[in-house]
Amino acid sequence: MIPGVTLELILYTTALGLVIIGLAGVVLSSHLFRMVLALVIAEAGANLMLVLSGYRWDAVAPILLQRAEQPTMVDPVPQAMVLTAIVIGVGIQALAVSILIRIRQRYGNLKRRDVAEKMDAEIAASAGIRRDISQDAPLGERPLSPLPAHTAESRGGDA
Amino acid sequence: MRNLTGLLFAGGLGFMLLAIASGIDFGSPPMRIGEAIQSASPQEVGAANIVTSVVLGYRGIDTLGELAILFAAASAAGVVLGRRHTTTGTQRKGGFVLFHGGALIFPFLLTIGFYIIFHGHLTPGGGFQGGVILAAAFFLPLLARPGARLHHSILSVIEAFAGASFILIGLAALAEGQAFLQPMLNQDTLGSLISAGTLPLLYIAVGLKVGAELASLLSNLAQTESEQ
Amino acid sequence: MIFSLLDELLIFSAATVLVALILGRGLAVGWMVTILYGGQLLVLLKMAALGYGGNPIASELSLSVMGQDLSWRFDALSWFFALITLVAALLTSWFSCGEWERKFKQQGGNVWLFHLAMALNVFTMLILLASGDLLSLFIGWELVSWAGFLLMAVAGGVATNAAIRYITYAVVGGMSIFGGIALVYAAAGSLQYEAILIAVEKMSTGQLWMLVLLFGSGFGIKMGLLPFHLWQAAAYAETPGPGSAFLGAISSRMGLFAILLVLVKLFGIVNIDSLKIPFTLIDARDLLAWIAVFTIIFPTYTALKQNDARYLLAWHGIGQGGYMLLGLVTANSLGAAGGLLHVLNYAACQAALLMAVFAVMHRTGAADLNKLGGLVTRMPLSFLVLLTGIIGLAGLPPMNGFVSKWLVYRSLLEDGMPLLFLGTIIGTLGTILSVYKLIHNMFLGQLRVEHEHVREAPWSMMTPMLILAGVIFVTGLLPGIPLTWVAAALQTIGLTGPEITLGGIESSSGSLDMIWVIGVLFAGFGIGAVIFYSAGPSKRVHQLDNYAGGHFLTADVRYQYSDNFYSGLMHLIRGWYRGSFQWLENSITSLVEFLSLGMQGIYRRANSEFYLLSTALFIIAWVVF
Amino acid sequence: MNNLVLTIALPLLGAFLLPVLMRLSQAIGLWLGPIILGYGCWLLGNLWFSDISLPLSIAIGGFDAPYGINLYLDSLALLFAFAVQLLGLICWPYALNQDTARRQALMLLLVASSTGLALSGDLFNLYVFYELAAVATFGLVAASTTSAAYAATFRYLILSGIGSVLTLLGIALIYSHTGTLNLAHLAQLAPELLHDRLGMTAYLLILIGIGVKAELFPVNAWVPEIYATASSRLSGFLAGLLSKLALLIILRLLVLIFDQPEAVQIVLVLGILGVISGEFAAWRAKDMRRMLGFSSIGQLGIIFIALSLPDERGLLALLALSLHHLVIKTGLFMLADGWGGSLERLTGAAKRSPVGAALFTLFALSLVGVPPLPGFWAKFTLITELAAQSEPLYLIGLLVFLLATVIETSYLFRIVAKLYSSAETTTNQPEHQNMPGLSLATASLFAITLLAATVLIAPIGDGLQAVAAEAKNAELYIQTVIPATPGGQL
Amino acid sequence: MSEVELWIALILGIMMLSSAVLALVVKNHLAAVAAASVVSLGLALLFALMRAPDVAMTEAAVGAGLSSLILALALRRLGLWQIDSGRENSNLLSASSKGKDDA
Repeated sequence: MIPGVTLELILYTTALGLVIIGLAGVVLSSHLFRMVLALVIAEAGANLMLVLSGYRWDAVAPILLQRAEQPTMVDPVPQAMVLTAIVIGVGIQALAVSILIRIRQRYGNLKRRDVAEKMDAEIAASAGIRRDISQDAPLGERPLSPLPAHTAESRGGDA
Repeated sequence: MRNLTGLLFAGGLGFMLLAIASGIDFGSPPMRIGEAIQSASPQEVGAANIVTSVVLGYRGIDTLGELAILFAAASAAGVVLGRRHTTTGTQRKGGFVLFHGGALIFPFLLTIGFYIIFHGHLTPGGGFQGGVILAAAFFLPLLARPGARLHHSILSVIEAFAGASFILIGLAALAEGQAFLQPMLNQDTLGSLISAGTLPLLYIAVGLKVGAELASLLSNLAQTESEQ
Repeated sequence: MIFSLLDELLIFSAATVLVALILGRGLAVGWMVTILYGGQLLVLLKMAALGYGGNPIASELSLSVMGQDLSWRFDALSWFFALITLVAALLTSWFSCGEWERKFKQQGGNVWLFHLAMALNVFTMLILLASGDLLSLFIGWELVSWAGFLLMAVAGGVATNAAIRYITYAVVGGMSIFGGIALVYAAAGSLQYEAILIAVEKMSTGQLWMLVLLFGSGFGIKMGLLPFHLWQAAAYAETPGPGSAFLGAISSRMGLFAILLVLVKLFGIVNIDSLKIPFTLIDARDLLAWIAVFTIIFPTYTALKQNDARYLLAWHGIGQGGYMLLGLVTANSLGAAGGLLHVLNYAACQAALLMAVFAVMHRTGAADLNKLGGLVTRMPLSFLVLLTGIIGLAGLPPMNGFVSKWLVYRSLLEDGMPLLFLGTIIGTLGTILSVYKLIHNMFLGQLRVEHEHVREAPWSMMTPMLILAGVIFVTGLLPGIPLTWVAAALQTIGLTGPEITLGGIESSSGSLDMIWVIGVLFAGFGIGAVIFYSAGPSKRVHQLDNYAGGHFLTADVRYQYSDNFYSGLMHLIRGWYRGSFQWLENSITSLVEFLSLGMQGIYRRANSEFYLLSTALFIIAWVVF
Repeated sequence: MNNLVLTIALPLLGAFLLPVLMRLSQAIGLWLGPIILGYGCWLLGNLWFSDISLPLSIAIGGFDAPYGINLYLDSLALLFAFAVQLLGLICWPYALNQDTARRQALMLLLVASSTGLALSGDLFNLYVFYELAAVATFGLVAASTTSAAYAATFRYLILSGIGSVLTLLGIALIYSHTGTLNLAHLAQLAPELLHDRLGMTAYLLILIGIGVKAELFPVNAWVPEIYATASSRLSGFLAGLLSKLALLIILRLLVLIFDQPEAVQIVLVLGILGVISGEFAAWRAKDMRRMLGFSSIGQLGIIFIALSLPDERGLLALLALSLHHLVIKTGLFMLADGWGGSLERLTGAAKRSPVGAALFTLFALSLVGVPPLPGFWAKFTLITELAAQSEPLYLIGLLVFLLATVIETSYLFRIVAKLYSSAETTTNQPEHQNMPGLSLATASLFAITLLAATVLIAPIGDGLQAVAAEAKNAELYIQTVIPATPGGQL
Repeated sequence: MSEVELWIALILGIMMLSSAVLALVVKNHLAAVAAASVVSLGLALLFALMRAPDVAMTEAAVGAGLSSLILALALRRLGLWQIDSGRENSNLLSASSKGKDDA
């Protein structure tokens, strides 16, 4: 084995690698379903990291046996936390895909950009913002609006 | 361009995190509370599986929160997907193996699930793992016979009372003048099935809750009717 | 708890607000409110000792909020400003009673809201004037700003736009003051005047500069000092009649009051004098003086261009503020007295003028100078009031404006500041030209057909106007009376006033006695009249007996020389009207719009996770390196 | 004082049982939630006036901190916990439709988790409650059942999911370095173990993760779309309270564990950016809900600036600003119930709903900080404190804050002017402007609170000062939670 | 720790990382789900290696089993269920490719 490469190094590289791949995946995917997958992968990485934080290389699993002498055990607390985290993760994932199903039904596809645009359009439409005016067009009324023509005339320019 | 920047950024972040994490002494954690729990747990909680005593004892409210999250996710999925009691015609009938295998495997899964739940305080496994298996047990027939449907009302009653009983067990301790979720009943012999006080009860509640929650989630996903 | 006189005044004022609020929908609310203003004025007069150097009167009310002590008290300066405020409120409210109200209601105006806004303005101004520390000053300041906003917005429509513009400027000013207060608090650890006076001694030049700039621009915005003057004309002009007269008379002067209190009293003219602008010969005080002079010149000449009587007067009012500031920053006895006296004189003139304009508007429905003319035969009393007002405003004897402007000129000459003096002379020239335009286009020349049957303004409007005209004349004849108050007020901010006689001032370098001046003037008029009437009968012709340019016009074609008034002069000075301030304002607005577009762009990007990633990267990189 | 835990346990219990109860008897089901929340209010309100000496620490399950999870109750936590229960009651989803049971259950979960966020003294437990709040929020937003709501929820879910991964990573880093999760225990260990690059990294990861909910600048892109699609009551709860609770976590971290200047500076910089981005974006917003969303980003930015102030008065400013924003924003969102659409449509709306317009004006005035209203005092405390700092970055913060106020005035009063404008537009669609009576009544409640606070500002100010002093006292926190070992190591 | 454990961890780590990448770049959604479940399975094995049997069981049941089931069900509902590598264009590296509808 290559010197310097320890089990811990492999493990935390794997953990961080998973998180980063997941993160990059979320940022880069153009398809919403892949974003869910990426999130799942990132969560896996975080879970690994958490277990790793309680891991001892010289210890056994934290289960008491009817023996006189108890050997050293790994830290049980992170394991309990990871149990929680895993279940949380799957709950969120299930919710995410159910929302995806609805989005797919309503918008017809799951392209990230497309969905964002359609959502924007729908929000604008439901707010009653006229579509013929794009979001980028000036509001037409400024807070310091120039006075209407008849007064502007008499007010004149100023020095 | 965006792809490249994203990759670069992610890579940079990963590199920095790696560099920083290399400062940690992995493999020999400080275990400030871990060791204390290990030594105190047999007396305080009495479960052979220390993870269980942490999950249900020391960090019991985390578990409660987690059950609530599952419940929230299932409810939210229910809100999103709507609960349709009709089956969809689009699903193909499951294959022969799935159909009969499912029928065969159902009691088997049920047994395993409950076994894991009941032994949660002794051996690895417990409410979560057992609950998932229970969910699978109830879901398999659905996959095998698309026409079948889960009894949602029964499921939701289980869901409700399993969750409620977890809290009620906790509240019972409160009513006794102890702290919320404080383990009660006597602990008995470490390592025997009837031991660790209320912990097995809690795990049963967890198992049923997780099972019911996941089953309803799965069936929701499987039975959603297309709106189009 | 025993109420002090100040408490009585404030309670009275608050009660006025309540009456306007609760009974405002009923009949004759105007009269009720007017009487209540009169009551407030009476209470104020009970405090008259203040005007002659009496001890300050404190309010029993004091609060401590979040470690800040708040207190209120009245001294001679406050009393002087409060007197002007309440007289203006009383007369303008009187003006609004009866006929004006009725017509306002007919045109869809909300009389209830109008009276409420007026009462609120008066109340908040009194609170501001009564402030006993910097924090209560700021509270009063903001209240006045927002009450002013309410009054300006009452009319709706164009007025709302003007009001929004005003409040934007006012909040900019308010925030600038707020920032200044924060810095003062950081330096002094308290906002009590005593603590600040001590802290100012220890401040570095940089700090002092910062504070002078922050407070100066903050208060200056309310005064309409030069780069910040754009909001004022439209906001005042579009306010409903009496409100416009009230705001025009006193509102901006709250800025002057605050400048006096903070820049002069707290920071001290000496300290401000010591703030040199690097690489130039001028210091902060010169800067203020020059700003004052330009504030006199530019808006006055802008006023010259206006064709709407209200706008003309409103623009004009901005310019007059410059005289007051100029007089006060000279800070010698004559100049300071002149500047402060001008507050009163100007208030009287401006209120009288605006009332006269609104009286004409009430009868004719027009404020456009090109659509008026010849009304002297129909509304002679209004003409008289307007005439009194413009003589006062232009600074000519025998009216009060002469006294205050004379004092300011005199102080400039004495201090050896010929350039500033020249500036004021140019300004005065513009004033004379523009007020002449006003009176000519409204009252002189030919009467228009549609105005044949116009009657004199109703007495409910005429009486306050005549009272004001009387005030203008009396304070011109006997400037000693207000000058005594002015001297007492100056003492409270650490300046000394001149020697005062009933008819003017006594000074080693040259005295002024208005009784003599006016005596000589009227003697001159008498001689003129004798000559006029002894020269034999003059021939009267009908007003429509036109003869122009060698052509006989038929009687139905009116020849009214008002359109493109002063065209020659305008042509000459056109180059100066580049609208650069307007341009500045527009470009700031565009900048905000541009930025806001960009910021919305950030939030509308499809990929929000990217932000998360990059932030994580950058801030962790920041930690690592 | 063990029954404090009821404020978390009972809503959870109610949520679990609600779907079944609702099927048994709708009447019982409909009353269950409000009764539970009312009881929570009563319990916490009683605590406030009782003679129990705060702060106190409650060990859950009888396992003393730092081994078990504890609830830490000081005045600050009590204040927020009470606000959660009360606001939960006020923003309760009364509307009946086919999902009533689920929505009410989710709301109960949201309240339970928010209370937990206010009270919990354990890092991982906070994370669990945070996730619960997130999931409940997703469900409630998605309950609007519009397509846009689904899309917005999904985007929020992913962003928040990534945030939780980072938070979890941060927690793992902290745990691997210290071996504990209890905040008080961490506070004891922090000077020795966490004031280094690693601790800082962990803090930043948690900050970004939690920041998603707290509307921290670059991770708040969900805000406008969620507030535009969720129901107004929910938006009010989220903007008004949940963001503050996330902030509270960051506050606890800063006070107890990461009291280093760098930790605070990041918050300051992001806060400043948040103010700029939020207020400028709001300036051009064309519909009420998104305007409120952007404005809430700006306000939270200001609160983050206050969070970065090092001393007690800074915390006072933070508290005052938070509570003020809570009242105002929730009130404004209530008004958005009727006026949620395009701003153009609001022209002349004051005629149809004079009370609504008056309330809007009042809220706007206080938001801008017009003196006698409480907003002024909050802002005053903030700026005097900002000016007192020697660090130039704080002066930039001051400047940005003042600028933001101007912009805020500009856009808010443009709307006020529109409300009172007499001109009718052609695009006018009056059916969108019928203000629901319930929302109006709720908004009036907030307005009354605001006015009462205006009158009672002096005692409130003193009370908040005491709360701030208590919350700023890290030593007190440690002593309360781990009394056995005064200042020593475990 | 033994040499064997090290090798196992190394192989598992490489496998997990590569299937994680695969899950994001592969064109077929079903294959992506499968790759993701490989990650979970590897994780479960790693947990077992790290003396965390509870976590390992949970991860195997929840991560590898349930989660894959959910995703697979979702794929059906989303109409992305395709056994053969189709003409899907929705993966990581095709962000800028011709925008075919993915339905």
